[in-house]
Amino acid sequence: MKIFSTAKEAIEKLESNQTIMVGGFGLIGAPLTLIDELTQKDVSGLTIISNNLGEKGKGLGILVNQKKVKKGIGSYFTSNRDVGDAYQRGELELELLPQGTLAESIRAGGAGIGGYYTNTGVGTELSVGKEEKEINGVKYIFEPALTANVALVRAWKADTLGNLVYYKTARNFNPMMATAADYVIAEVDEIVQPGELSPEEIITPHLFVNGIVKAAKILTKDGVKSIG
Amino acid sequence: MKIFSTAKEAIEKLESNQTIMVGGFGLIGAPLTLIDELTQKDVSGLTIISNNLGEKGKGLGILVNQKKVKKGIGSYFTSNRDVGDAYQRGELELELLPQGTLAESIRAGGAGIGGYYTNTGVGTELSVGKEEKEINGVKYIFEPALTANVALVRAWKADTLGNLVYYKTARNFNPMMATAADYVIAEVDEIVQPGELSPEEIITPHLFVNGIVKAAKILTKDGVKSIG
Amino acid sequence: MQNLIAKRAAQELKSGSVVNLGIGIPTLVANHIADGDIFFHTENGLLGVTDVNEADIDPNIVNAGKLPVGEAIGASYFNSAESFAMIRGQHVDVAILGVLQVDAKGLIANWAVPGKNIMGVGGAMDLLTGAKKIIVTMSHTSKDDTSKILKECTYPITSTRSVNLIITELAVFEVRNGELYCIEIMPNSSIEEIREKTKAPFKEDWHNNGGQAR
Amino acid sequence: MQNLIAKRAAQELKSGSVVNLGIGIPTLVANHIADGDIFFHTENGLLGVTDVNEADIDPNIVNAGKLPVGEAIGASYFNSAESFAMIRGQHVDVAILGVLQVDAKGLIANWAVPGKNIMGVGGAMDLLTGAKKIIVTMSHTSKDDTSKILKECTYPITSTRSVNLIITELAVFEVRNGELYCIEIMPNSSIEEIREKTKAPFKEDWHNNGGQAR
Repeated sequence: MKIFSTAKEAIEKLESNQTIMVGGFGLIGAPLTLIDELTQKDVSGLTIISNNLGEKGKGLGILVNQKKVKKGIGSYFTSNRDVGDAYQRGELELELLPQGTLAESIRAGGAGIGGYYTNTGVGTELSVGKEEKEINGVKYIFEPALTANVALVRAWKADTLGNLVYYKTARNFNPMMATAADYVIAEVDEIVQPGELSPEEIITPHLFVNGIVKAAKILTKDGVKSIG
Repeated sequence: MKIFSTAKEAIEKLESNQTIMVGGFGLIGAPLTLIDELTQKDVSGLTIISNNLGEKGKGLGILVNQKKVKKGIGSYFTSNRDVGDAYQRGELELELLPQGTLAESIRAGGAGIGGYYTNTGVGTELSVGKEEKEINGVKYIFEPALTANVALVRAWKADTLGNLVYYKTARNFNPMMATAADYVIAEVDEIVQPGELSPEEIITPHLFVNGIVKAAKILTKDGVKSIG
Repeated sequence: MQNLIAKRAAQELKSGSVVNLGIGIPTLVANHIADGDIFFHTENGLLGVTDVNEADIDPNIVNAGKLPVGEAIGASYFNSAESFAMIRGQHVDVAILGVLQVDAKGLIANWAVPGKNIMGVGGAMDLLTGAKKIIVTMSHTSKDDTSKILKECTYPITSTRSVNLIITELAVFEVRNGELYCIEIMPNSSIEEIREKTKAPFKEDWHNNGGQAR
Repeated sequence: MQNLIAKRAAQELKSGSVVNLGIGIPTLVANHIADGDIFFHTENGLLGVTDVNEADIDPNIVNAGKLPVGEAIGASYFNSAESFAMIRGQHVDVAILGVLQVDAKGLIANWAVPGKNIMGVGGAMDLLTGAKKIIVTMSHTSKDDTSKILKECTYPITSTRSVNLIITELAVFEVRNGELYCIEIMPNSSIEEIREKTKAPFKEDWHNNGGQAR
């Protein structure tokens, strides 16, 4: 576990053509500092696994406009029209998954599960080409696990071992993503000493985390602000 | 959500031939009061899903000796020799699962997943008769989800809505079991008012819980003691 | 009109229920709950959603529509996998959703429009599969005055499961064994208007609501 | 003897490692760790296992062997599904296990004896599948003096995966591409004794440990 002093250092190991999970539900719980740093890094051909690909010209949306993203895997690309446009122009591949399937597949990836059967999506356009199986009289479709080279997550507090706790609904996809990538970096508001987080309260035990860095961009009522 | 004043009331709805999940890893985190009450109830043909079937003449072990248990599904029956003996006599069916598979299958049951692929157990005696599938070059076996009619769980504190928190390693199988049964009763040390448990700390949100009751039997350094 | 629909939907919610509210009209349902014993779930990870005053807004506490909400007493937070495990594992009693179309069997379309750049499904399919009861709240017709209740959906369906109840500003329909039953005429509506603006066959059954209809 | 084996196993643990200790000799390994930077995981739901004094025993904090343990600073608790997700998802660096038998390919048997009433597997198969490195600690022979290192296991195997290292009171074997390499002779042992008491073919390779052997 490494404590990075800048986001730039934190994402030094990221490379072109990697698969990167990015936490957040819209801007809420998104690692805004790390995303911003990624827009400044010379990489391309990325596969991004994230609920959405930012908003128009914001967050992951910048990466899309920079054509650094080869493929997006998520549940809701609607909120950024640029994503749909890039897709129509054939510049961007998209894989649309029900939100619960996205969350569950990431969890499966982190838990060493190869794939699982869900009844969400059965008989819809999103099940086309997916293996069907009947279990106890119910129809299910197969969904493979998702894993990544890197996960960029947003937490509230970390201790110096790398244990993480999250803040309110900013928790969302972050805890699963922290389990499902080879290299996990968490952007946090506060770094505390081991023992300051209650052992019963820790959501992401440190064995999942490779690096932490303090957030330099935070979400406020009035939008994203730079701090420190 | 109902607050029961006695364990007897709490298990009133339990019937013969039901499938019952029982929390705990040995005596740790086991709902000792509810189990004790179950030994006094006139039921038979039960399927018990629990990591182990108690110890010789203790806890679920009494149920086994009373011949109330038709089948046990768990990972470690070794610690109660009576279980092996009843099995050899043909009085008890057993389904042995790796501990991780047991835990994961219960979670799957609570999450609406039909089943999943794990590589644990592949090529061993415990995979005999199980469907095999290769995913990305790795061999997996199919494991179906586990669900139950009733779950008896042990928590530390409940609020009057039914939100639960657990104590240390007494957490073990309890949170998953609380999600995977139609009727969930939690035995707790303490019942507090809503708002007294931190929203970030609640492990089992109240929507999973049907009833709570205060523990009358607790595990101490010197063994199980009756209180109150 | 929206509040009329939301108010009617609120009447369906039994004390102690766990209810997931979709975006749009469904969000308004919470304003019409008299009793505090209804628990609102939002799929981004909160059980115990309440209103929030402008002054108390926390940008990190939002609902599925990414709008700021408050935290009720006894609320709890959880991650997205756990949240959808609740939905998909049938632990949510009622989901109230908006739709683009609903058909004669009670199947709905609410996530995609052919030829349009809408590429989001969010939690719609999960809710359709997992919630014990599905209530649709919607305007009876779309902006161009065409019926949203059709013989068959022309947009991609959200699930092969029928919804349970459909509430519009004109009528309330129940889906029974894959057939629509008009069970209520809403205030200022008439059976003639309902017949005119509903492009799916439906039966009429008023026996449960006295003289309210016809 | 047990401590000798445990001490040797402890030398394998790199700073920062997450280590799962099995029942028996593996439990002793923790006593031989000089540096505090090794994190012990127990599959019943605790990362950060430490020793506990008799006076501080809490009956609800136990390890996989149901023995009382302590909670390290920075420890965390989690449920069994999360704990095995850590193991099966390859987030545990090293598992140290006892075995009944190990064969010429490094396959082990440690959960069942044919004809005996042992009907427990616990977390053995999960650890074999998921831990990045598997170290076996065991007595070289069983009570009746027969070798526990055999050409082929006669008991049911725990996994089709070979272990990485085998430490007995007589020798240390490394498993390389499904073959045993004796890489170290333990104190008070000899290559003759190892050859005599090992019923599986093995190669000898001492190049990594200077004059220690032979």
